[in-house]
Amino acid sequence: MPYEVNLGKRSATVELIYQEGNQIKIAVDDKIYELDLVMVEEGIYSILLNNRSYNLELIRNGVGRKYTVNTYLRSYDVEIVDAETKYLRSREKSQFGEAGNRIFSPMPGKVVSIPVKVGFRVKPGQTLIIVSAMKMESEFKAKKDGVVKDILVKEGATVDGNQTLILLE
Amino acid sequence: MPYEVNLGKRSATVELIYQEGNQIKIAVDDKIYELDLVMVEEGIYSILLNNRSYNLELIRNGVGRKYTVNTYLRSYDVEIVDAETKYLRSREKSQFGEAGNRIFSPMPGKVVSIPVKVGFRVKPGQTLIIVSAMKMESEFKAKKDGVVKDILVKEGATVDGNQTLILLE
Amino acid sequence: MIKKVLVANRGEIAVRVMRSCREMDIRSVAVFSEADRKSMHVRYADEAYCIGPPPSVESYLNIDKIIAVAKRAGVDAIHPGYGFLSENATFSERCQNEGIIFIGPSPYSIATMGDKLTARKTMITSGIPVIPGTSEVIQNTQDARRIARELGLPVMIKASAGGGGKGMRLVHYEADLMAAVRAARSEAKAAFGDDTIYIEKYINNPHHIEFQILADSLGNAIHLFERECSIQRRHQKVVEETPSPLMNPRIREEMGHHAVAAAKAVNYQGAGTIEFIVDDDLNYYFLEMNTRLQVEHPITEQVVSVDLVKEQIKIAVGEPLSLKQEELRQNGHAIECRICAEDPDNNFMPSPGLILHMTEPLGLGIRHDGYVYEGYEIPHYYDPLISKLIVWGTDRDEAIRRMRRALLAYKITGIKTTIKFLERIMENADFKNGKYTTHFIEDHKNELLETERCDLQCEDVAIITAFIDYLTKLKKVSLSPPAVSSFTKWKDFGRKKGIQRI
Amino acid sequence: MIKKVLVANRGEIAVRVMRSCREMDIRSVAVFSEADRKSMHVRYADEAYCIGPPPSVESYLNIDKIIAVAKRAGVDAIHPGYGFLSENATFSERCQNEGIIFIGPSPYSIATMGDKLTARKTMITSGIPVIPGTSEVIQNTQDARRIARELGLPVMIKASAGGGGKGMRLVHYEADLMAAVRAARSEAKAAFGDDTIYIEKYINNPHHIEFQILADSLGNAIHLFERECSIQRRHQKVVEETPSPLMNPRIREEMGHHAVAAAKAVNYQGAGTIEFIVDDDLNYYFLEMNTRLQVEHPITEQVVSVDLVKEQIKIAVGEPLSLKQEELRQNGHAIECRICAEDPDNNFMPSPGLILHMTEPLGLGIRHDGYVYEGYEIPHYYDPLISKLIVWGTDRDEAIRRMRRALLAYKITGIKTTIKFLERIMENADFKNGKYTTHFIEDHKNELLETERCDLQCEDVAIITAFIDYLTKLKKVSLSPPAVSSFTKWKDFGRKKGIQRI
Repeated sequence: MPYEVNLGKRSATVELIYQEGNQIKIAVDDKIYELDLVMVEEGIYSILLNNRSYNLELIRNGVGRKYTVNTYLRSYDVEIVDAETKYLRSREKSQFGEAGNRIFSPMPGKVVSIPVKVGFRVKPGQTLIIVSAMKMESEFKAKKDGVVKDILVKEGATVDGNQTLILLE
Repeated sequence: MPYEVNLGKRSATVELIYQEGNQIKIAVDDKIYELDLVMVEEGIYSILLNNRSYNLELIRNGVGRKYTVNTYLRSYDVEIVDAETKYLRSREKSQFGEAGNRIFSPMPGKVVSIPVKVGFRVKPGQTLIIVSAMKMESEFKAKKDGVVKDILVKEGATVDGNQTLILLE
Repeated sequence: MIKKVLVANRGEIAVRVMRSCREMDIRSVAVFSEADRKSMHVRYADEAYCIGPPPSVESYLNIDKIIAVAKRAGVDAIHPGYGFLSENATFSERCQNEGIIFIGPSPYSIATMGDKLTARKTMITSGIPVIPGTSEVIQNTQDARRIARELGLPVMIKASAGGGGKGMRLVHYEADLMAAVRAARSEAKAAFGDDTIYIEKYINNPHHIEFQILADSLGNAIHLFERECSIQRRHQKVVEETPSPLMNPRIREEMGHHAVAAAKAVNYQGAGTIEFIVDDDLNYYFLEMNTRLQVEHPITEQVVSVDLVKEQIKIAVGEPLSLKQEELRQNGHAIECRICAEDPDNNFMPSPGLILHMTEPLGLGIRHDGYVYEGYEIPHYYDPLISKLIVWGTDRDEAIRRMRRALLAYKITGIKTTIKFLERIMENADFKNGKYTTHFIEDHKNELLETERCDLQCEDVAIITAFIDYLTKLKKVSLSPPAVSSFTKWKDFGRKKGIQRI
Repeated sequence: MIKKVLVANRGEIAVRVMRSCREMDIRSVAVFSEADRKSMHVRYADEAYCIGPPPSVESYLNIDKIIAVAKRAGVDAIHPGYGFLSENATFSERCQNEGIIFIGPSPYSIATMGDKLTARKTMITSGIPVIPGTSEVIQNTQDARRIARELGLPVMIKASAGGGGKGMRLVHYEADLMAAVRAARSEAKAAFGDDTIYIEKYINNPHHIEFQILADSLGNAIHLFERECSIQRRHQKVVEETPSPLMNPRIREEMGHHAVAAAKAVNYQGAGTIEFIVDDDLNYYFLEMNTRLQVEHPITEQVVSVDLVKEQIKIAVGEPLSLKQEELRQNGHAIECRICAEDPDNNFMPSPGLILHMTEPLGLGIRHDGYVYEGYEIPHYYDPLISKLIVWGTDRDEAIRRMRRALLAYKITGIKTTIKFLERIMENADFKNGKYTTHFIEDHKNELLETERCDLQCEDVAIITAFIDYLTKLKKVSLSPPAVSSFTKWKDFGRKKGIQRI
């Protein structure tokens, strides 16, 4: 069964043709690859493709089938689009509305200040919350016009990475 | 509930009195310890006892509740004796008879030769099987008088560590 | 002799100090905040004491608590590392009063060098070149304008209590002067509680070159040559090397003499660093003195063959210096890269979190001073430095090549790090040619932040690997019967430890 | 120039060679047996080719297969590492014939030094001291008796094709002579297919000291001082150090001259080692030449500041030596400990298996040449060396203390290792005083194998930790609902990676 797999903005069609031990034959779009692929440590893969030795690190991310894949040169976001992914996407949307309505910090830290209140009208670029981590302060801003629907944390609170801090609508 | 815990040949009675997060109060025989105990990596524990910093490695071994515990100075075999342990012990005994009847190599390797056959009478110290690993040959010998009941491997075979190779009776 | 040392610090420097203690048969005592129970310095120490909540002011900066632990544990001495209390004259004095050896300079040395304007005046008195500028406090706006005109623009306005770029303003046009003075004053007041400012001429194409010094309690002082620290981002050093590609033997000797004189001018005792600003013509000016061990001290250790922490301890117990200036040589070349938990692709946003996996580079010429480990969660309370990768080579070219191969093999997943960014510095032509100033990172921002694309095949391999991982997990889920004994699963996990063939 | 090198080896030495290649911008090609798919050299190389089943004769010793890969991958040169084909004259010759550079000496040098009796005769001709004894084959028992009487007992009977202690017999009493000759002959025949033997005087209190040499294709040769390798178990080196605590400058210079002369006597080219037997009075005798890189080469690299693999490659392409004898110095002291997968408490039984967990020592003066990693399963087909821990210190005392602190911090679980055994060597008074011969381990067996007991408190902590681990697992099992989504569990696993608070 062919799957849709996204790498950054690219969408590829992938189908496994054959698998026996490490040996894999697989189609990515119109190309067919035969490779020797093995997980050597948790999340670390060694791949031999035409005798070239590749080392890839895979980080499985939060919800869904999302990966961060580190190659020799750079890091990619890869997502396997299956039924559950589609379901989660629709759920996420119904929960938070459009993308950009959920304000969060990618890293854990401490809330320094929240210069807005529930009901405030905000403009793109307006600072909504300031979070401090590792002796550095980061400002998180509105990406579009909106109204502050909910503020889920208090000043001085310690927050997790990816935790929803403020909801706009 | 007090448990029996064996360390080498020593048998101790252990009872957990209190546990909250890392903080533990526990009785070992007639001594009571209060310590701060936390697993920092898989199988690696950091313990603070009266502010002394201990680092212990725990290796969980095969069947039952057996551990190898590496302390600063030496390595110990520790076993928690619970109902399942007792059951497993009796099962092991019924399966292999007395200890010493099961001949095995602690490490994986290749069987070089088996100088006995089924039905042979053997004496203590008599070589039953020779296994080669890492360019070195190791001989495994009978510990007491007996008769070769079964030979479960062939010469030239690759064997796992702890795999039963020969049974005596 | 010292039998037990409390290390009033955390992170890589705490572990590094304890390593030298262990080699000297000195027992080490760790202090830790509640966020640091699993931190390596707690595991590495002989004893460990919790000193309070995660914020530094309630733990690592709390003098009373640290002194209380020192007394309870019965230590002979305290090593402050760098940062935290290392340049706090009150702490040095408190140790003195409590009869605990402070492994560092006297309160007088710290205080004199800590106030930039006092330090500046002391240097002038001792005949050490300082940047042209005021040696008096700027009292009013007339003063400021007059001095700026005398020096010629551009000028730099600096806070006397300053450090780390705070309370500093660069002024190119006279029209901006008054606003800059006001801004510097209010920033200094907010940051240090002291709005004293002064003015210096701005040095074009500045190089940041510092000299390591050692001074004993008997009045002997030596320097251990220079460190080139011009690769900076926002006044924070990123890469350091020694020898400096800019230096020549004559200037090195001259600057070394001045560095030793600067230390002697404040009766310095211990390890310290004299920072200079150097221009393209090798004119050099005293910038400030760091009255402690520097983050980048290992590169000096590599080329001069010395253990600076051991020297600090020996000086603290009153031993005379065993090293002689005339016997010291620089052997080969060393580079240090600071590996930070920051996301270079996202404006260097801090990236604390759980280390999922780590592979450290090994082999010839590699030194690694770190403190994190697989499964360690880097807390967000402290600074983002997670390790220092130090290489040694017979010459600068070999050192750069070695650093490149080491960075390439260095893998940390789970958090973002500056490893790739550092790799690009090693590949930069200006860096390779040794042609750089403190503006290097700003000037080369675009190239240094550029993300190369893999070729199509490499992208496809990334897709395939993620896809196969997904399929494997899926297969496992559907195969694993729900009633399987958890003990068996645990055993399998223990045995296979996440290792599986696909 | 060389652009691509095939490394005809595995384990730590393959990775070590590839590291230097990477620093020289040379691409590396790995070959691997079916047991080594996950081995680090496959992961570290730019390209990798499977060359057959696990047994070495079918893979790493198979000349045809290796040459075929070399041609397919289009390499310019082959580096043989140590062991396997490194001292195989046929392989060196085959490379020559195929137009591939062999990074090592000529077939002639290998063959001459490989036959011990021929080497012995060549050395005598060149004026290099050899152990008193025969330079002719022992033809009959009369010869043997006559020679033994001339030399005086004890004598050593050796196989000409020998190595690693095989075909060697020590004879103390004349009555045992004939039996020993027969036994040595039959053992040599079985091991090497050649029963040629000869007789040497036995040197009392022998020290094993070797000199590193480098010789280029233009006839220049230098030595890089000695390595002391007397800490041996069953003729296998366990600990090496440089400088030798036995040595003095005059003898060092003399032996160095002889080492260079020995290399020149066989028109040697590349890196090689001249092994000497030295007695307590510093009389020294040529023992044999190893015509390859030694396992213990890193200690020389540390004190002489050189990358021997790079030197090998430069010599192989015909470059003249860049190092000059008169400029070389020994800086500080280096020690190497060989970490093996063996169980010292169980007669050093091999201990292959899965590495569950590993913590490597880091910091100042530590070099680590290894190849295993967490989750790697050490195969039982190859030798038990898993890594080499090398320390450098300003003097011998510091180096020993540093090694001790490094061994203490070095943790490998899942398999048995020799780490604790090595620690006890570092703590032995005779070792610390530098008073030891090749009998050291045999003479100190009891102390070195003694297992200290923890005190009662430490034992209790072991009991408590295992018990709490057991309870935690038990609680987890009873709490975890069987219907929980496997995907969630996997996610949790990914996030927490086995880390949990209790």
